[in-house]
Amino acid sequence: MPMKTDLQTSLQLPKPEPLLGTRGWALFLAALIAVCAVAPALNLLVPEGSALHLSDYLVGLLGKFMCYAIVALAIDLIWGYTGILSLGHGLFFALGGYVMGMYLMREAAGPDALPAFMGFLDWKELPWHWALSGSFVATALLVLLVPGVIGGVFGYFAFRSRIKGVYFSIITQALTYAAMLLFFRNETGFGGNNGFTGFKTLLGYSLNTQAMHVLLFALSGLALLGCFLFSRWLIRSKYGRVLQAVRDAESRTMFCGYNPLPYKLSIWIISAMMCGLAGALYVPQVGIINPSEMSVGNSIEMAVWTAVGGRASLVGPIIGAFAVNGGKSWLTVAAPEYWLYVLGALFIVVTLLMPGGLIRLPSQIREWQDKRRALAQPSAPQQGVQA
Amino acid sequence: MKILHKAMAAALGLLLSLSCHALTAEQAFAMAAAEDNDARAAAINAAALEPDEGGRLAAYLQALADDAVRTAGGKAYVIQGERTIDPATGTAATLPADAEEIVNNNYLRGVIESAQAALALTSPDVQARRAAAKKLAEEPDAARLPLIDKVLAGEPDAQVKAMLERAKAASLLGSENTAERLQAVQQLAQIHTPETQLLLNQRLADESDPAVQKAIRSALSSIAESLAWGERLGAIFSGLSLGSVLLLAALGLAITYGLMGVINMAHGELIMIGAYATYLVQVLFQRWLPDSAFGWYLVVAVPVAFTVAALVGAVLERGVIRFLYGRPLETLLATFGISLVLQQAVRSLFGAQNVGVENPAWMSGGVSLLPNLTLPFNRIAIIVFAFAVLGAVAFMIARTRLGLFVRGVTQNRAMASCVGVNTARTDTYAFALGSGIAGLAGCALSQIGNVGPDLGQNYIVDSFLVVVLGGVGQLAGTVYAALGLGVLSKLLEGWAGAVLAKIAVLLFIVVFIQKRPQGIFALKGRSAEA
Amino acid sequence: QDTIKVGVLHSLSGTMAISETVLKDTVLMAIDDINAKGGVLGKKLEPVVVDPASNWPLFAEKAKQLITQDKVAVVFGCWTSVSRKSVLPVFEQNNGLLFYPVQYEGEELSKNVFYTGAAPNQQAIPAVEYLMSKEGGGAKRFVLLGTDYVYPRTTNKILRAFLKSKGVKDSDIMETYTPFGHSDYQTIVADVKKFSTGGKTAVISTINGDSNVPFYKELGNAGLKAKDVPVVAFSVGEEELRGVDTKPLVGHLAAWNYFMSVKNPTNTAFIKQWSDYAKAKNIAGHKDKPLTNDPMEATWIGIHMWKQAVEKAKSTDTDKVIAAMAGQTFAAPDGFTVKMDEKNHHLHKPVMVGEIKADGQFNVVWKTKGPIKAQPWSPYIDGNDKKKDEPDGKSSS
Amino acid sequence: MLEVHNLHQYYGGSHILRNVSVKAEIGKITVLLGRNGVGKTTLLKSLMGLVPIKSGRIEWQGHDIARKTPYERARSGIGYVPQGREIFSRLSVEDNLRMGLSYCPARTRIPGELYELFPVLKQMLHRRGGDLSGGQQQQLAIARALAPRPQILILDEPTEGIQPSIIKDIGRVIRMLADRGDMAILLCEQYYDFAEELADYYVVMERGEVIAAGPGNEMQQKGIRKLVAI
Amino acid sequence: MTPDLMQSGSERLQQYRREHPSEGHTESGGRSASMARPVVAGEVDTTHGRILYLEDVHVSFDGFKAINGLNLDIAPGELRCIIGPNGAGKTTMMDIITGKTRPDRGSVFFGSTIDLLRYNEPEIAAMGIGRKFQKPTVFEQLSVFENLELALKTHKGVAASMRFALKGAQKDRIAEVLHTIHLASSVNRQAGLLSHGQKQWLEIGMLLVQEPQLLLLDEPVAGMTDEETARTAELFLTLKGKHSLMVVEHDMGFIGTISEKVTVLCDGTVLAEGTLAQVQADERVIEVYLGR
Ligand SMILES: Nc1ncnc2c1ncn2[C@@H]1O[C@H](COP(=O)(O)OP(=O)(O)OP(=O)(O)O)[C@@H](O)[C@H]1O
Ligand SMILES: Nc1ncnc2c1ncn2[C@@H]1O[C@H](COP(=O)(O)OP(=O)(O)OP(=O)(O)O)[C@@H](O)[C@H]1O
Ligand SMILES: NC(N)=O
Ligand SMILES: [Mg+2]
Ligand SMILES: [Mg+2]
Repeated sequence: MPMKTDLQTSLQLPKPEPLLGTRGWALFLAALIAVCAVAPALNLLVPEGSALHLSDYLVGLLGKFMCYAIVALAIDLIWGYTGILSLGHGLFFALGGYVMGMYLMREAAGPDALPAFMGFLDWKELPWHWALSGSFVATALLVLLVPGVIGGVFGYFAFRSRIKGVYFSIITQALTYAAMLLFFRNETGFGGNNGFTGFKTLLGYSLNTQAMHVLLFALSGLALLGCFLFSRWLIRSKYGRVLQAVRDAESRTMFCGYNPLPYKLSIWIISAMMCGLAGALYVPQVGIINPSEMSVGNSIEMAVWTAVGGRASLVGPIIGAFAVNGGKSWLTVAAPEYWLYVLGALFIVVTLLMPGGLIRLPSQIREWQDKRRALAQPSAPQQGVQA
Repeated sequence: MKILHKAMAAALGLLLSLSCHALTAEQAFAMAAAEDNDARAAAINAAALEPDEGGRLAAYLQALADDAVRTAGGKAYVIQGERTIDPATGTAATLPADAEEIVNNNYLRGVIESAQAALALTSPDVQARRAAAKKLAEEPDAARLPLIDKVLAGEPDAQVKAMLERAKAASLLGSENTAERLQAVQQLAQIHTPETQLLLNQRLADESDPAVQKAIRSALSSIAESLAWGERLGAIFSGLSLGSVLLLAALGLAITYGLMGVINMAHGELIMIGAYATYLVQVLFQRWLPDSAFGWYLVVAVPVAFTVAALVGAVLERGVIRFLYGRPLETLLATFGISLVLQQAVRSLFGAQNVGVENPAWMSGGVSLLPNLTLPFNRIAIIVFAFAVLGAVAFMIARTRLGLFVRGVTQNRAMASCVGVNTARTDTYAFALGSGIAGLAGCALSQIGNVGPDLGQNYIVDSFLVVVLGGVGQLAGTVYAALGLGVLSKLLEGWAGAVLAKIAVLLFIVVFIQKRPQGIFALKGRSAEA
Repeated sequence: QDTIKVGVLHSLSGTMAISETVLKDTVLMAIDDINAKGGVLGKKLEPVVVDPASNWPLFAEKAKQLITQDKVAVVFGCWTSVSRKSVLPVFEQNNGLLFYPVQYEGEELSKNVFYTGAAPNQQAIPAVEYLMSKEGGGAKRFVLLGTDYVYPRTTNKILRAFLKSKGVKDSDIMETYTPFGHSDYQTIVADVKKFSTGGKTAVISTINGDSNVPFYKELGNAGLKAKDVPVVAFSVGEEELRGVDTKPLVGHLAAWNYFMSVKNPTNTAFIKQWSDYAKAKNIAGHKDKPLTNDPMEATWIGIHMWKQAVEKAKSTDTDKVIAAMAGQTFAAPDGFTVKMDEKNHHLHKPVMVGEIKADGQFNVVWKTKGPIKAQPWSPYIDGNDKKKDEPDGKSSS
Repeated sequence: MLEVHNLHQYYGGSHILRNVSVKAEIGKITVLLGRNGVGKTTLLKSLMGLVPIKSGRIEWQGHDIARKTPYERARSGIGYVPQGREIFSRLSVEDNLRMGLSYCPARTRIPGELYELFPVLKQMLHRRGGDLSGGQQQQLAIARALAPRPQILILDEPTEGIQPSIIKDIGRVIRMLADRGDMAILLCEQYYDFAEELADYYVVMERGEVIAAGPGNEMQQKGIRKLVAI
Repeated sequence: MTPDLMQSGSERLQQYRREHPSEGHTESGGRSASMARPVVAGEVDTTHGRILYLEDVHVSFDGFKAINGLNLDIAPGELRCIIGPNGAGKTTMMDIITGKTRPDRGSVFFGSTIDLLRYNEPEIAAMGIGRKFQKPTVFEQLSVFENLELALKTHKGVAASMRFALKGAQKDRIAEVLHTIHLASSVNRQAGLLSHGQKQWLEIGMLLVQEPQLLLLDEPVAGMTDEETARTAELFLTLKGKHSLMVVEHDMGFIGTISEKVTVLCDGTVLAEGTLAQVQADERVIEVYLGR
């Protein structure tokens, strides 16, 4: 028995990972400063002609991308770490957007008037589902709650019935498709196909000022960094490992005493809420929310951002969202007739050659070099089985 | 009103001037170009009251219907291919350079057709008389009563007679005489067709006499009752038809996805390729082969659509998909990329707009089972085609070695190879087959829908829903799911409208999967987990 | 700066590419034409083409890019109303200039937009009046059939009010919508058939692009003849009929402000120019079978009027051009000299009703005597009487 | 005859097989022994071509097959019973056996003797492979490999999970197959007694290397049991 | 409960009490079964001398009777060996106990108060029934250490796992188990890269840290060398007493070293029961299972 204790002390159990390493914190801080100080300064203080000036257009574009990045992160939590592919996250994004849009419409209409499209429908008073749209505080809460509750109800039943794999993916698709058709209808009360546009102010401040644009940009950046940190905290905890266990061997997890339902449901709701937040930040920046955000193709594209960046890594999806959308923005101008070829080819190439996504490209190259080196000198002593 | 009077007067004048009962040049001109369309109509109707000497009037009416008439300098000309003919004399004429085309609208076309029918009543051909009598029964005109009476007196054919009685009753619906109207209603009440419904409803709108009103109402309700069956059957038929479309669209996916596990987002584009292949075959037929051959273009298009789509599928499998086996979610990504590329490729090659695919003649029209139930040939053809393809696929999967190998390979690729199956080739064949079937679906869908770069996008969601609802890898499930969804959609659409029906169907699927998380035909037991 | 940049904002991919691609080509053709004749203010026009990919937020992003990054003088673009709504704030905030070439539901006026397509009173209402006339068949019952989105819903709302004012009862109106991309019209056509037994019926279709082919094919299947139940469509033109076997559809109608079949020298030249251009540029589809349609004509009018306005203003400055646009006239391929209204940013356009011919072209069976003024605020919608027939903020310039 | 010369194999960067040389003669049973994780399965997989080798030669009937695909190897008469059974779980037992016959002419019947050997398979002919019990699956895996009458049978721990009476039967079958003289047998086994009883030759592996080899009748005297145990 | 089950149960309880005089942890320790006594939800009540009993359990798959009137009970601290031909229903029986398969009829109790048929897999696992599968199943993407950490006996709820941090004692426990299963040198290796036998060990290790009251082990030594088999036997013998074990094996040597009582299952029902020697002598057992 004493021998055992000896062994124990000699055994190096892995230490829990820190939330972020020193380098990680440094980078995080740099990103924080870039988003909150540098970018606003470059936009507001540097004169327009200067080479360092960050144009309004770019501020808007990057702000939008950061919202997309939050979505990609949210999908990564549920797909990359929990193995549940949602083809309906566009719904949660749109719900967050619609909640925010309702608030902005109310502001644009003024305190006593109805949003313009309602007058057109001959509605004389606000329908019940608009009840809370006048309050910013309520809106801020609903932005998270609506996607959370709808996702929660759907998720509860789906996970309880142990719907898995593509069955789950396909019904999320059906759900968002159904929601899209519902929102298309004028009677549903969300502006039909046109959705909401023509926003004017946010909390009384005009949406059309440079300062507001920068503010929304910085808020999106903060939200993204916050979501990142939160995700990192989740994934690093045992909770995160249980999620991965559920992904890899759900039944084994159950025999270890974990009930997968609350795990899946909680991460699903968290993911839905993150999407809602992203949608809410997105809408005032792009100035429109309409049902096509719930289209099936949109949701698939969102999953593609995550996959291109690299699943089951937190930085990957952010890179993916920026890369795909940046590429799209650039190519639709640079090669309007051919950009789909390039984008399509990108997706194919990434899957074929970079199974780990963009984020794992460096390590993939390293591995490949290692392998070549190892194969080049088979006689060299190797660590063998211990590896 | 004024115009009408003037037209009447003109027609009357014409009538008076007609001493010999043959088409005159003036008459012909008036029929083609008068002051206004009412005048033209009056001229046409007037001409049709006279017996047609030498069939010249009939020929002229046909030319009018065919838009083959030109006018110049107060004269009408008929264009016959290269030649120009004087309608009054039937002799050749030269077309003045400033000749104008004659345009008929729906109203005039109706007038011309009625006139033709009236003329045909005296035709020696009994079939033509029957058709004409039917036409007159559908479009009653009190002015033709004397003509009908005259023909009735001498008509030997019972069917024509019955039709004419009907036409007479229909014409009498508008009579001044209440008793006559009542009798007409009673007579029409025997005829359970939608056309009668229309006549009675129209009369009802103007009718003031309560007795006649009551008679019309009871006639209408008895007709509606007897037509109800046709409606029900029609709804079921449309459900089956939609189901067979879904089935066709999903069958290829049942192989590439259901069996092979490739989440094939490019499936829709393979359907599209099949449709474009059909279009190309059609164009080739139109361009290089005589018109008479056109009816057969589908016979060529079916194998061509299959082959082209299968080849594209084989290339995709060899080039991309084979590197992704065992990574099903990655196939989603890659095939999504492929679908973007294929769509844009079609835009580059054929343009972004739709291309036209025509049904061969044998596919237009339908069989009339009940007065209000006509089953269109193209729908029937698609149902038959879908089941033929289904049969072939089922046979392939369950009975052939390739089918066995495909199932084996997709379950355990490494082991299949260890027992000697050439997995690479099996995969290629299987994917090509699934793609080819998608191509067949495209060929069929081109007959009922549009052919454009987006074609595939419209079917991809439904295809996946069908395959998944049926149970992945379960061909029988796919069939049940397709037909079930088809019929359910159509029944719901009947009372909730298309939009709500679609929403309801989608939600139904969401709920249904809760009850059966692995689809209709779920695998049970241990083997499902492996 | 020796060129004037012109933005082209039409979807070249995604669902709307079917309709919009050809408008991009029309703009490019017009630019070639103008440049060949010496350009504008002595400068060549330089097109900046982008692809907003049928994605509405992307429309806004691209619009912003065109205005703020590429600094284009004017943008020709958009088809769907939602895309226009999406870019509208961008144009207003950055004081850009948009020419919108498609018939739409009205209910909008912006200082920064010129609407060269039809307002409801320039298309929908005259068409329905025609259907109610004896010539048009004397319809007593109406089926309002559309894709479920704002343009059909609004148009039908206006039409319902209009029909009511003509004494048509609610029970004689059937209103039905289908989802986007709907491709199975069996039930609906059967319903229409049943409805039509109740009296002389006409169908007013605001079905959007893609669904038209299956709809018309089903009409053909069901044997619903134009003579019995005419269908008048507001979104079906020559281009949409390209994909349809029109033989069973002969006699069904469409209402527009222009048809390719209109005979006049301007149109002949326009068609010829387009055919030559399509051949020269190898434009798929059109190089073999060149077709023109109403939105193309509206695009063509728009860009030429803009050119005239710039020349009048001697500047591409937005406010100056807007001012100069008022009252501009142009000899349009529709055979009339159309005029930009002095106030409401809409064109005065002739209205035509055409019947489909076997060759996919239209017979014009009815048309207005001359161009009529647009009513963007339809009088059939409550409260519109109080709205100004002029965009806000214009007086400031 | 199957001959392996100087085989090296890697998983990623780690060297799993080091200079392994093994022989399996027709008509003889060669037993491969070694503790967990020494690389036995890896070696057999290399022979089947399921994992690529870095260097070395694999000669089968005088031809180097090291670059051939698994199915080519199977078709050249190599039968393989993998560790973990690898049944086609959603195929019926019958179809599993037909898969085994994949490269035989299409009409080839499933040899009746298989059912004599493993009667349970006959009972379960139409049940899905994946529904069978562990031991039943193992029997199916062996039967599947035997179906096309291979010239060499490679077995990776075939007795795992099998009831004693059938282990005895399998032992008898293996002996019988070898004694028929037209089949080589390469048997990887943890069950020492079973292995010793059958071995014509033995090979012991340790850490990816062959550390002992020789004729089966010397196993006891060379203390192979110890070698494997330490 | 059938009378003979009751009889055997009380006998066993008596024996248990003799062997573990101090361990009567329920207040009602010596009292008879019929006396009223509060039932604590979720707590295993072993006062009747059985930790698990199955009574008249039936399962059929598409008409095939896999389990056919099975009766079985196991005492606290007992190590029970189950043998039986392939397809006898051993694994299916474990599936039923752990909630994976629902029996068509019959009752399955954990202790005397917990009706297992009313719970699902995670609940049953959390109550203290651990299982090792016939085919080793571990979390292949996670490291050996993480596998053990997940299996560790702790609160398994969402909130708890978010806040979870490994305590010293738990670390020691994991380290100890790592040595026991000979994977100390592979703590950071991904479990999927282990060899078959190593996975077997890891799965046993996961069971150990889970500290279940009842361990169900489906062919734990399959694919192990003789030496390892011996080690496993040793391990099980040390577990016996503290835990109850149900071991399914085909390795008679292994059974011989660990067994006290052996149950032979055949065609879904108990064919014979007794010491190994007894059942090995049973003609029917030789016939269907051991062979001649
Ligand atoms: N895919 C893989 N990638 C990396 N290493 C692997 C892989 N598969 C196996 N190994 C490692 O290679 C070594 C040899 O494994 P192998 O499966 O050949 O052992 P074995 O001798 O068959 O053991 P056992 O008796 O347990 O079946 C082991 O250390 C194992 O961890
Ligand atoms: N889902 C199922 N469908 C059909 N038959 C099944 C199913 N599950 C188990 N069986 C059958 O039930 C019987 C019992 O199987 P079980 O796995 O319990 O046997 P076992 O005693 O564990 O055998 P082994 O010792 O070979 O592991 C077997 O004949 C098996 O084929
Ligand atoms: N404006 C339209 N037609 O959507
Ligand atoms: Mg092994
Ligand atoms: Mg078992």
